Amino acid sequence: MSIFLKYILSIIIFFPLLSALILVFVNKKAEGLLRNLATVLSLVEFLLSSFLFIYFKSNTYEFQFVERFSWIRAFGASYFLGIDGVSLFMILLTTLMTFVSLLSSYKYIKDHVKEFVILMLVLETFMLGTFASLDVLLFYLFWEFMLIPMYFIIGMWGSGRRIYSAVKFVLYTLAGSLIMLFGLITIFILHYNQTGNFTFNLLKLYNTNIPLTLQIVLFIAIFLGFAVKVPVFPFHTWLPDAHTEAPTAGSVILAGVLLKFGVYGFFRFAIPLMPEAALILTPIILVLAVISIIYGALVSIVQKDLKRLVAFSSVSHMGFIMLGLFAMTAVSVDGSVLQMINHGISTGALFLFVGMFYERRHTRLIADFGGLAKKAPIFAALFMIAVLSSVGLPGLNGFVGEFLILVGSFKQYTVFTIFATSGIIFAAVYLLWMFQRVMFQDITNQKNEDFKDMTFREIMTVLPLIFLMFFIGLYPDVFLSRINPTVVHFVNIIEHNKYAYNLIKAKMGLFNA
Amino acid sequence: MNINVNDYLIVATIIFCIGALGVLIRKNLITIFLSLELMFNAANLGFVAVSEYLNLMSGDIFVIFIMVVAAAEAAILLGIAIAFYREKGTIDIDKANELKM
Amino acid sequence: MNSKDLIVWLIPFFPLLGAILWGVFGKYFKNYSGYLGSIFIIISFILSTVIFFMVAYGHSFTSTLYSWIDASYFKVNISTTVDRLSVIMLVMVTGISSLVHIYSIGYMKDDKGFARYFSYLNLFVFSMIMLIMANNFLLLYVFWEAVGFCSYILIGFWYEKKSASNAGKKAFIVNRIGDFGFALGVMLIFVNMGTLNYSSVFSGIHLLPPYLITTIALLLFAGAIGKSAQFPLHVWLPDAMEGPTPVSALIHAATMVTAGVYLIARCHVIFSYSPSASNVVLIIGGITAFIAAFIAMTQFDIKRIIAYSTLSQLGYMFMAVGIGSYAAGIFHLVSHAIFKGLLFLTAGSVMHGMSGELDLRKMGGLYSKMKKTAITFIVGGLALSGIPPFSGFFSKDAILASLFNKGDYFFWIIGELVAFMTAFYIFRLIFNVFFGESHVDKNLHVHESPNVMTVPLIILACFAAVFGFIGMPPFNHSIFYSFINKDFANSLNFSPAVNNYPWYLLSTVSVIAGISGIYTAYVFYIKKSLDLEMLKKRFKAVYALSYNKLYIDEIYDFAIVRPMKNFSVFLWRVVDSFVIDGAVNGIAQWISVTSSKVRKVQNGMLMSYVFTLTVGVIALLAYYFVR
Amino acid sequence: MLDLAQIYNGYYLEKSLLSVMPEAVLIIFAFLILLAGLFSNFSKNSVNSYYLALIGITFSFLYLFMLSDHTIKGFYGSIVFDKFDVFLFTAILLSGFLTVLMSKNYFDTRNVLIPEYYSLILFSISAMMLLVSSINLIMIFLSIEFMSICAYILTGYLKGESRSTEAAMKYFVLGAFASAFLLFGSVLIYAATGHLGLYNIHNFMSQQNYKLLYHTYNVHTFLVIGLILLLVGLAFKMSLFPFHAWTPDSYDGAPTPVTNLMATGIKIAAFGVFIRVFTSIYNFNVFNFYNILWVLAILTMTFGNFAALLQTDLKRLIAYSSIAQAGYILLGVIAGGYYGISGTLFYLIAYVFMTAGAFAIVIMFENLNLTSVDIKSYSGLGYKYPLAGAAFSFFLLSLAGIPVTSGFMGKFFVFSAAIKSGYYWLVIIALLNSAVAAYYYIKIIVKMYMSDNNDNSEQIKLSNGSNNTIVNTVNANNMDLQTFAESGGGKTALTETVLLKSTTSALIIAVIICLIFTLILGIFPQPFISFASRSVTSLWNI
Repeated sequence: MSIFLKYILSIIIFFPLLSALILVFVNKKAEGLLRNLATVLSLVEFLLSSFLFIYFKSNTYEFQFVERFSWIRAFGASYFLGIDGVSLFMILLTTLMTFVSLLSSYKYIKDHVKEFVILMLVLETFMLGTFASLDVLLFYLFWEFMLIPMYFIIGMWGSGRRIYSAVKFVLYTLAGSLIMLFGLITIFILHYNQTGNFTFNLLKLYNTNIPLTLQIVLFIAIFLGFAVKVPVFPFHTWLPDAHTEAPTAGSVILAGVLLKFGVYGFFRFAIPLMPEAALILTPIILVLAVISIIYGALVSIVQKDLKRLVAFSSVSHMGFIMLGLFAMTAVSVDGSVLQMINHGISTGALFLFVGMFYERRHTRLIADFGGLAKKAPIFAALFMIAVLSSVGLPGLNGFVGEFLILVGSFKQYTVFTIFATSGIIFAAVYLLWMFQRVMFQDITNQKNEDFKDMTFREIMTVLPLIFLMFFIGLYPDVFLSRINPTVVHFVNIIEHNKYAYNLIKAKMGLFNA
Repeated sequence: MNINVNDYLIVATIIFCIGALGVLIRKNLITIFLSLELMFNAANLGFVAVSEYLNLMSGDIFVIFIMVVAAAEAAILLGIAIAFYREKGTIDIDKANELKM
Repeated sequence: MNSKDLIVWLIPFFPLLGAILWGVFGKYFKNYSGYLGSIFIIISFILSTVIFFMVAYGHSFTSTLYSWIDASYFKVNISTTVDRLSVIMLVMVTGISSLVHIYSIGYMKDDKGFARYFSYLNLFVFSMIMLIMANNFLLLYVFWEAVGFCSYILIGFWYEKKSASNAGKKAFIVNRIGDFGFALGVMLIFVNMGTLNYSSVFSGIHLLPPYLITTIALLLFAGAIGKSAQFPLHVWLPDAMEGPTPVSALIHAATMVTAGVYLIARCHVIFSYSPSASNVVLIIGGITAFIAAFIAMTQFDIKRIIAYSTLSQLGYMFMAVGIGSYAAGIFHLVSHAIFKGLLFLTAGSVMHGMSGELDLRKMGGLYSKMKKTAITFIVGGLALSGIPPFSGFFSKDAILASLFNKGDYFFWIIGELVAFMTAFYIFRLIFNVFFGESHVDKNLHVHESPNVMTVPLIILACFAAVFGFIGMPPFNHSIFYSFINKDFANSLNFSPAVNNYPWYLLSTVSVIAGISGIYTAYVFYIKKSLDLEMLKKRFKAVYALSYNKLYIDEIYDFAIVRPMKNFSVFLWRVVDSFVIDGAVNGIAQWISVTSSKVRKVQNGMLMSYVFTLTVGVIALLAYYFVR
Repeated sequence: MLDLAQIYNGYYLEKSLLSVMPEAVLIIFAFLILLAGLFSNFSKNSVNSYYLALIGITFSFLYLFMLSDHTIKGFYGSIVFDKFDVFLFTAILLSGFLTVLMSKNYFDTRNVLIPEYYSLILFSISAMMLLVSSINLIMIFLSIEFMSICAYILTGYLKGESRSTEAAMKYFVLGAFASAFLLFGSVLIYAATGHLGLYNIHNFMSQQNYKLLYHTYNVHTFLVIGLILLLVGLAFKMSLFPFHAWTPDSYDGAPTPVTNLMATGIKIAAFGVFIRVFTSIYNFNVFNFYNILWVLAILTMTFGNFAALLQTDLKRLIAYSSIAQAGYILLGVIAGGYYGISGTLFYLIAYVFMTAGAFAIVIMFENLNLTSVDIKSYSGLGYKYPLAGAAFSFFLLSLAGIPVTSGFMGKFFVFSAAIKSGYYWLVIIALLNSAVAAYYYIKIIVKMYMSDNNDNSEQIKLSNGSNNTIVNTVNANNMDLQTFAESGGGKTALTETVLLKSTTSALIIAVIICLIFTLILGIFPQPFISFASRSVTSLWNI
């Protein structure tokens, strides 16, 4: 047991890869077997990851389950893993979402099942690695390779302009992360110049002191990398295409996990590495965040395609999360970390439902639906719950996160917060309108007459998510109590740097400027 | 009048440039090779002059090597030229334009 | 957890249990969901009466269930406060909702969504109870939204009707607009007070600068405007009549819409410290009371008429709390809940008898056909138009009196005017429906509703008749006042009644107003001594204005909804697809064009290769020589 | 194993021989193959010479291994064998080995002289090694010519294929032209310094009073122009931008294994010698060559990528990409110093494996007659040959510099070196370049796995009903593919066996080797890095 706990992170990270290897040897004709095996393995993976939750010490911000081996001496890079309150839940989210999306794609994925499940599992490994690694080079390795399985998933099983979307997705993100790489390497070299030894150990790199102007340049470089992933307003255009064309599982993973990497990157790397720059650039970023909130909401009002609507809505939601993170108060950051989980769950669920619509009717246009509530009451009920959690109805998960974010950011950034809060109105507008047009009213389209209600498997797919929506909504303490110490520590670092920042500001005479 | 070493070098340079010009403007493969030979020999001249001036051996040695290499290259070129003639019926280099872009 | 807490938490527990049961296992319960649901509510009604007496003879207390959110310095508990204000509300809500539940059994008998209906209704009762019992602003906000959601699903209960689902959506969104303000108010309170608990907020509020208090008060009031459908956010309530009538009775007359008043009564401390905010409340109340009554006079849909009357009655209440006489406001709230609930239910029974007919031009002479309904309806009508000894008289009179005593004569006049109009439109309704010659088409068999529906009506009617006496004028010596006002003691009563006119004078005035209203209606619709058409012609503009509800919906559609849609389309089509994505694809385009140019370098001609090489050499040499 | 120490302490001649032992072995084997080729019963079976070649390379490896920890100067200081050589020899021999493996079945369908081919391969490999280990302008010139002459012949080796001949012709003329510049450059250097040995020149330049050599005019001018012309000569072999012109055409025309040899071996040799020359005689403050170099680097990588972007001929595409890669490699040289040079070396060896791997797959498909080297014909191959397809995509990703592959590690190493020496803009441009580059690598993957099937594929769907996988766009005129598609299209199990039958195990071995190394270099590069950095040290102890 003790050994198991000692290497639990590695086990969790590489178990999916192992399962993928196992699946390689299954005959590709045996699709049923492949599907079941993959699903079961991913479930096992989820159970494995739940050990983290059980043995996680919630009273400290220190990294836990740390593993450290020398990896590339020449660069001082090491195989350095460890998790804190934030990455814990990100990992759990990842394993859960992978399981769910594998379960969801029984009917959706018809050909090349073998390739599909293998790619999904490989993708899972790399996502987990990204969340767990505390070594910058290791992180970057996981981070960038992650694109490739996702690229294949979109490109091979996607619909419509799938290739355009896939290529756009890859190039967009690749460009961002290459610029980011520049920033990371530069910090690495700076640390070398200051201390005289190469290291990629994040915790060591934290106390590199970077001259302010360079810091700003580097922050912008790294910001580009993460902002594309989030995505923040002007860098979001890959998202609707990718989301829309990807298969259900792909969209679920994209919305559920991949978007979180941007925010996570800011939380773990960008801000702690360059606090002063972060503080100086905060206003700009907040403006972008608020624009994303309102812009995403407004645009989704007029969408005709269900999936596109959800995609744009997640632009809006991620805006909230960015706002919370960059307000940099304990409450708001708590909120945005919680909201990261919530968004994963709610939007993931929404994509699952959209997928079910698509499987039944092979269309995603809102206009083709209507009056389905009569035909499929269970479907309607569960879909409504998902919609409401995305709207941020109190009692469901969305509300807690959003409210924490807003109340946390209110003091420093009142105006931004007021604008952001108006987002909750728009959310109600576009989602409820969509829901009404899809579920309510009379059946206009004859094709919907034989619209099937949810099968047992489908219910099982969404049930964990629905449960979590209620659970987080009613008893978020389970999450907050574990997130909070980490966040408080994070905020303390920033606060501590605020003084430094003010000193610098005084020096630079920014006060009168 | 005494001829200085850099007069030799200037002459060599001129020959070299003539050779280069030849390669640039002529279209006949053989002529081009002759121009190349010219360039090589310009180098030879330079080496001989310098090693004579500094009375060292190394330059002269180099010259001999260059001559050998030039001979070898002549052989290769003729081979290529013949093959080229077989296929195109000419040795005009402008006819060689299958590989492009 | 002692017995007190247990009882307190059992009150919301039963409705919640019911909601879950009928919601999840509805198809197993079928009709039992109705009876069981009603029983659940009755239980919690009994429990709340118990609590009522506990508080009445004991003192108010709070009880905590568990810590809900605990994010560093932001801490919120799931806990209740039980004081005189909340117990009165509790009793009222649970009481009326149990009656409505019973009534619904009959009303919804052969609806296929029977179980679903009761699950929604129970859920609503639960949320309303929690809203009343909440002891901090966040919890209040949570259930504030929850009741809004319940009304959304109940209005849209018959979702196949486009109008119904539209109305539900409209209600939710308009409420959200109000809640937007409310949420900001809550945040403002938190960031300034560092807590959201009522007690600590109220005790500390006076330390804040006045402008902050006013801002907070106004933001909270924004929420109230949304929920209680005050002008300018009143547009959702008339449409909300698309829902089943019992729902209208319970949610859109008795309980939810009064939450706004409750909120202000609850936050009386804040409002009492900010005269300007209170004035805003007063003014909004006055406007709403007037325009609602004005519109109601010319409508033909009976439910809509009652809905508008609800608006104007709410306007009364806001006027009351606006001038700081919270007791009067709450008193009218309760009595209005009773008689308006009665009116809606009776209207429902009329509909039931007329198999869903709502237009009063197609009715008439129903008195003979449905006596119980008619009589109870008239009782309700009298109560509404403030004829003694019915409850409406006392409560409305309390408000008008305090308005006059405060010296707000203008609003007093408005009040009396509204009283007149109220009496007019309600009796216009009564006369048109129950008396005069019948316009009912022949092949429609009109029948009295079953007892399960009429009994609640009778009970309510009795209450409507007698309830008022606990507010026996002069109001501020009455039982009710002395009971409730303990809670408002800690409010800063700015300028108590300046002059104290004898109450009977004022009452006479308002009684006269009421009676004259009734008489006018009588003249118009029974004696027909005055030609309506001629009047309509003469006051064409006014009539049109009233008939078209002041064109407010149209204005909103033109000024807000359409521009927003167009702007969104612009953002999507132009900014997103054209500008941003255009830029992205443009770069790609540029690159590929450049590359197609660059490739030309490799043109396959040996000479040009030699040339490029030479150029390279020359360039390098040039760099050396030029440098 | 023979006692090296004794020989090492022995006479001068032996020492000199020892210093060229690996090359010597190769040359011996080359001659052996030629001689054996005279006997008809030997040359009937082409495989024999193939095995001989492999054995020769293995032996040379053996000698390399035995000498690996010695530093031997030979032939009057014109050849040196040191750690630096050890590394580059390894790389070159590997590329040679892979080339031989690839060549096995390539000429089955074409009538060419097999033994001569292999001996030429061996000759050119030995020439490359000589080039790397030569520290004297004469030696450099000779081995460059030796190498090039072999390359000319190999390029034109496909008799009766006009493309091949044309490639050889172009290559020859340009090559000779460039080496003329190299020669004249060395003339001027000679004139300026009076030396031909690199180390002598180094010493000469490091003493400041070399102006005294001539009274009449300024040596400085001679020296710099000489160095520039020398640079041109070397840049040609490294195919840096304005001197790249031969690369695409000769890569395209040459038989693919030879292309592989040119892309890997010659590039390594060129960069090896360039590093030697640069570190020894360019880094003096006579003239700031760094400016020239980084301009060249930017031009090279940008040109390479942009030209490759719309390329549809796979061989040309890889040719252009190799130009771009040269730009990245040059970055390391510019960064210079211990870190930069070892980065360059690491990149070089990574480059060998990924490029060779890609070529191996290309040849595989060529041998199957599945594909012309036109990208179109690659569509859907990912499904017909999952393993080959996966491997190919892996190599392409490595070339694109995606992590977990050697390509990323190499780029990372080089770029960090450049940043370390302060070339921020250079690195940013390089990064943007690799973002652009990603497009055309991904384009191939798109073709293989997810190209939209249009009308053509419809025909094929008709042609065999049993086709359950996506059969993608196939240019209908390509009869081979048509017939293939008809005979049991898409059934992977079957086609796998077809693949195994029609291509030899040799190619698969090559692919596997490349895969393993690309992966190891990508994940556990440490041993190779330390190998590289150990070998770099010997550059400076002159």
